Amino acid sequence: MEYTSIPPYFQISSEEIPYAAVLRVAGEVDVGSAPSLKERLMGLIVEDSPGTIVVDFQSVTFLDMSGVRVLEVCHRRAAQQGLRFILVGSAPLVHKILVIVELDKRMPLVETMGEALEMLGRAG
Amino acid sequence: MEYTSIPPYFQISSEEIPYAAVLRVAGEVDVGSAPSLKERLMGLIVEDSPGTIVVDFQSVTFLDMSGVRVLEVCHRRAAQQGLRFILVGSAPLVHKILVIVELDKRMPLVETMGEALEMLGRAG
Amino acid sequence: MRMAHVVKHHFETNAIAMRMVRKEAGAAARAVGATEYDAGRVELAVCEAIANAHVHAYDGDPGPIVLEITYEPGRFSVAVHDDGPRTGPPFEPKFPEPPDPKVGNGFGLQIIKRVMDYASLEHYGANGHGTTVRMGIWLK
Amino acid sequence: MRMAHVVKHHFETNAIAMRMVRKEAGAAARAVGATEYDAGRVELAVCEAIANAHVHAYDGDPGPIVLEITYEPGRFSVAVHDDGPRTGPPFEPKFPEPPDPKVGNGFGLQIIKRVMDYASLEHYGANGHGTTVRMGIWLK
Ligand SMILES: Nc1ncnc2c1ncn2[C@@H]1O[C@H](COP(=O)(O)OP(=O)(O)O)[C@@H](O)[C@H]1O
Ligand SMILES: Nc1ncnc2c1ncn2[C@@H]1O[C@H](COP(=O)(O)OP(=O)(O)O)[C@@H](O)[C@H]1O
Repeated sequence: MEYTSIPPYFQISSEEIPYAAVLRVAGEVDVGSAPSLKERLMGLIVEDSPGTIVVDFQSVTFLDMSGVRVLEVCHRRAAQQGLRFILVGSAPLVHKILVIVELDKRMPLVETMGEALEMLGRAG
Repeated sequence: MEYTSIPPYFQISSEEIPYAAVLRVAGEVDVGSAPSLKERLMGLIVEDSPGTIVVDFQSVTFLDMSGVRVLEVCHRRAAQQGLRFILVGSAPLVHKILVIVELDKRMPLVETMGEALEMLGRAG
Repeated sequence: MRMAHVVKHHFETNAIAMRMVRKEAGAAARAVGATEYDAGRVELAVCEAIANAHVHAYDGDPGPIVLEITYEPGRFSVAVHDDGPRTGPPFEPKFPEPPDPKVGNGFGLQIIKRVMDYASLEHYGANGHGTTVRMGIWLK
Repeated sequence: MRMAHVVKHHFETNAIAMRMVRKEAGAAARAVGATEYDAGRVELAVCEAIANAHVHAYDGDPGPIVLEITYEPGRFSVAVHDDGPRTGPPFEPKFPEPPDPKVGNGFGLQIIKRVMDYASLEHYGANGHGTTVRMGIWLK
């Protein structure tokens, strides 16, 4: 269920840094934009990926269950390939939904990119 | 038709400066808040008023016909008492409604307080 | 196929419902890509159309309104239906041109016409069939 | 007298109408004094309730929803009515507790329950009478 006809309310960009691929997400992750998030995330979970995928949610203003499901399925796929997931940021309500669905128990949730980089340092 | 039970979405404050009384208005002027605007404006149009009433609309985010009517009736009353009205500021859409109802032909509409003060200087 | 996406709002003309619906119309416009300024145009026109229904159709009392929002690719439109006037003479089903600044009549409709990209008015007489204002904006 | 101010929204479960209505619900909450965070709670809960209706009542197809917003002094409430499931077994009219992370079931309702100040569920069987989710927040 993608909205083909309305202007995008969701932006995504990626970058490689030492030991990690970073995916920066901004805007609203809902049933209309979750498929794009999934496509981009799955694109990073490939054979020659660096060891960690950092998903930067600091500029995400809305997240619903369809977005959560994308995180879950991509996290599972990443784990199968021996990749680690780190989720960064999240506004109060985005954080709340992550806690309700207990995603915080399944993947590291940190508040800043600084913390994420520190984790990479430790791992790398 | 005042909204007695919802939190205020409209702020108003007044100040006397040389030759003028300034009324600063912020927020939304609609059918629910127009009566307060009218009360405060009428309160300034009294015997011992300074010669000019400056209505600062720079922080008004919404104005409908009920607000326009308040400006009209207060402007008329002020004119009867020999007082001058200056309207300052106004966001693009607020400005648009003022032009549509031709209020701009009946009272000076300036963009900044600086311009209003300059007009006062010229008069005073 | 051009899909139309419709949300119909049923409410009574009381101050708080009118405020909620005006804000909802703006939010719906933003949700499908309207700029802040365009959403503001929608809010203002909706506000005036509902105010007219409240005052002219229902004499300032609460009365039923159906406000229909339609999104189609490239345009956002609103129809405001009321069920009045229950009393009073039928009025000319057109936008007063020019409005009459002396009696203060005609500015509500004039604002609707000038802030929206298109607007029209249908009136079905004084026998309770009511009035419909249709209006809309083009989305870039 | 405690006045209730009601806006009823009629729409079909398609992606764009669902997006518009979610945003409208947030805007209506803000219009009567909800904070940004509280309006966000309303948007999220409305989003999940409509998504449930879309998926469980209508199998992902378009189907009719009535979403009713009520403002009363101190509280903002929402009821989401659907008309399904047209097929399929009736479900327990309660919030799964705890949800089942293995099948992924029960998180939609769980979110509604946890982000809103109150929430309840009524289900009228599989014979087309539908489901109603009622929920709300307290306004300070
Ligand atoms: N919904 C309506 N029902 C009945 N009459 C209406 C309605 N809307 C507008 N009118 C008529 O059209 C006239 C012009 O309306 P408008 O431009 O809003 O100016 P105003 O409301 O100041 O009179 C009104 O005076 C009224 O007679
Ligand atoms: N509107 C509805 N119509 C029919 N069944 C529903 C509805 N909402 C929820 N349900 C039932 O309640 C269960 C739990 O819903 P929910 O908590 O949203 O989790 P999920 O949607 O992930 O299954 C669903 O699996 C479904 O059987």
